Amino acid sequence: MSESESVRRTETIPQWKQDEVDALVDFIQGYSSVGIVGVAGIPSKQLQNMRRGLHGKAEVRMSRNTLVTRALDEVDSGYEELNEFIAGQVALIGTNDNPFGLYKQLEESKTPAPINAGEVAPNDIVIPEGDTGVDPGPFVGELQQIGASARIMDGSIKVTEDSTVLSEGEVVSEDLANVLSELGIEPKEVGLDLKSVYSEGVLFAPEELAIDVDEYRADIQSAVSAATNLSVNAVYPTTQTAPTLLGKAAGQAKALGLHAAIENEELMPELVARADAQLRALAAQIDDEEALPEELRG
Amino acid sequence: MEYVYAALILNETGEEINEDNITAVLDAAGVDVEESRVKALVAALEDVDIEEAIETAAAAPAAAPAGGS
Amino acid sequence: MEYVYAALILNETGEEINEDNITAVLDAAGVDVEESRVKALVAALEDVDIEEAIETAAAAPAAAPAGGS
Amino acid sequence: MEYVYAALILNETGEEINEDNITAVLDAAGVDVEESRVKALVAALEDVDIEEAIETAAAAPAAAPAGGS
Amino acid sequence: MEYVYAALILNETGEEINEDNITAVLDAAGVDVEESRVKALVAALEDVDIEEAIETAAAAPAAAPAGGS
Amino acid sequence: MEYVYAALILNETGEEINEDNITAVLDAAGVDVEESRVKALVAALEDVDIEEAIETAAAAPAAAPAGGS
Amino acid sequence: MEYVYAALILNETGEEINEDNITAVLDAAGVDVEESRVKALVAALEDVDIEEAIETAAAAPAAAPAGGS
Repeated sequence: MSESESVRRTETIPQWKQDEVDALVDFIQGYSSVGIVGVAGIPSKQLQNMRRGLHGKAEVRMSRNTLVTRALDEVDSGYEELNEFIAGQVALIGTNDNPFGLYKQLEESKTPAPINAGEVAPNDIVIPEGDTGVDPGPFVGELQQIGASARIMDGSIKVTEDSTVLSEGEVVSEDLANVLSELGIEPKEVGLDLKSVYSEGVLFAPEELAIDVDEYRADIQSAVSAATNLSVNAVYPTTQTAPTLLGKAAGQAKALGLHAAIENEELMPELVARADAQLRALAAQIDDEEALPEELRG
Repeated sequence: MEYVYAALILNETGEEINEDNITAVLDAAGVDVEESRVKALVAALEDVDIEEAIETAAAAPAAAPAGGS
Repeated sequence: MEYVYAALILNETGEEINEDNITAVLDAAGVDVEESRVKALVAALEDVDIEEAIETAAAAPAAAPAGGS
Repeated sequence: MEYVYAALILNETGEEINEDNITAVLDAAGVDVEESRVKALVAALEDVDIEEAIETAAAAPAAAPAGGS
Repeated sequence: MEYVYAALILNETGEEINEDNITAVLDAAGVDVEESRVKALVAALEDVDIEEAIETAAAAPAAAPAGGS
Repeated sequence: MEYVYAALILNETGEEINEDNITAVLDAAGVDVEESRVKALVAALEDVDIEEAIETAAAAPAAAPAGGS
Repeated sequence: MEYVYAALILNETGEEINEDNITAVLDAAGVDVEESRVKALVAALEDVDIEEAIETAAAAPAAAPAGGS
């Protein structure tokens, strides 16, 4: 019976399923970028808010995974590559926005959430140094039990240093979940979790979509420095570099004037000052005070 | 670095820094444009205050350009 | 500065820095290209080792005060 | 740099920094003057406060010149 | 400073820094040239390595802030 | 620099800083005195308050980098 | 101070820094020369590298004037 069902599935499927697949195909073809997002663990109200927040920029489409797979296969032309990311609670997301921009937006929309016993830590869980605000009691022991350095000080329980109580990838114990809950620590980030995006012929992994804005800022600065240096060194004046070139030329003239002791009004005060400085520098090398006038004696 | 230079040209001329414009500039320079790099640049620059970055750089040209790729 | 950036793009891509190429890049960026500025740029860069010029910090007196404060 | 020096001479004498005057100064020095570079310089200097640019520079190098004779 | 700039132009073009040449440059710039100042300039520059002197200027701005604590 | 030193000696002794006196000092030191440089020196010092120049210099280089923002 | 300046002039001109020469320079400047000071100066300078001492002043005028009281 299961065999006949699977045969039937590949050949003919109920009309409502075919309609849903057609709708999904329309959805996939309606956007320049289509991705798979994980929606596991997102309370439905939060999910609704997120969908609303994306309105006008991206659309989330939930369906049965089997139908999504079928739709992706039907569209073909590369989209079927997304199939390998379809597992568990996932949804399609479509946008005409830049996929990098989509990733950024989804990351920003993530919110912290408590972690439950039995879940895997998505990152190192740290209990920060400080006053817990909890009155002295058995909680000190609970903290110490899970590996935090804690003691009673000034009438309340304090964590004496940042304590990593669980490493990324480890499973959260009942005790730890309780302590975190007591402290109000929410180590998870909940939100639409972008697993992959297919955009105009290219499949992107999330790590490819995570852009380091600081790096780009630094690149801009390097580019500006390069252009400034080239403009000045090649003496191609631009509005931005003309003052530097003028300053450089004036500095050269001054350096030459001082070096050659050219007697003119502009340089004279500095030449006089230089002569004075040289005099003092020489005087400083003279040990015999008899050889020096009073004002130069050390 | 050519992608960043292209963005800076557009910034100077007041043209929008979008995918089409950057691609056009790079095309004209004979660059074999990678669409994904253009997209990443455009998305990244959305969060960069370009004028500020330029001014910071201009104020300290003594700092030689970092090893740009 | 857009003219300089255009030259830098060409330098990165290995294309010749000549009037046609610079004009093409600037055109693509929507610049109202001034022929004389293009000519001047090409002339200024003629005998310049661009890589070296890029890396040599411009003696920028404007920068000095910034550093000293 | 000769083009910039020429502009600075005109600035000192109070003559207008225009193409004709810069060309005249450079001509007199035996420079094979390139019109485009003159134009580019004049254009770049249009909105620049020359006195200020010089003073900023003057403030800095005052300390440096080594090896005076 | 116009006399010094005139000398710098001649230095760049490779022309001899003599009274005639300096006078010609300054004349072209509309300067009311004082012969004795020209003479003094030429004399002052006689044994000077101009390139070397100029380089001390380039080194300057970097040094200045360090000194000014 | 010997011309400047000569002027400063006269300044110290309270003698007038004129062409004759400077020439006399330099002559005594075996300098092949150039009249034009002496003239230029005297002219240049005319409006300079030597004491002030020395004192300003003492104060200035420290202040300069900070001031020129 | 004038004694030391006299030594600096002789140093520049390449003349020997001896009692006769210093006395001659100072005489010419109208100084009422004290023989013992001249002797002391000449003796003291015997072991000093004048060029080096002068260069330290040129390299760091910021520091030098500040120190000199």
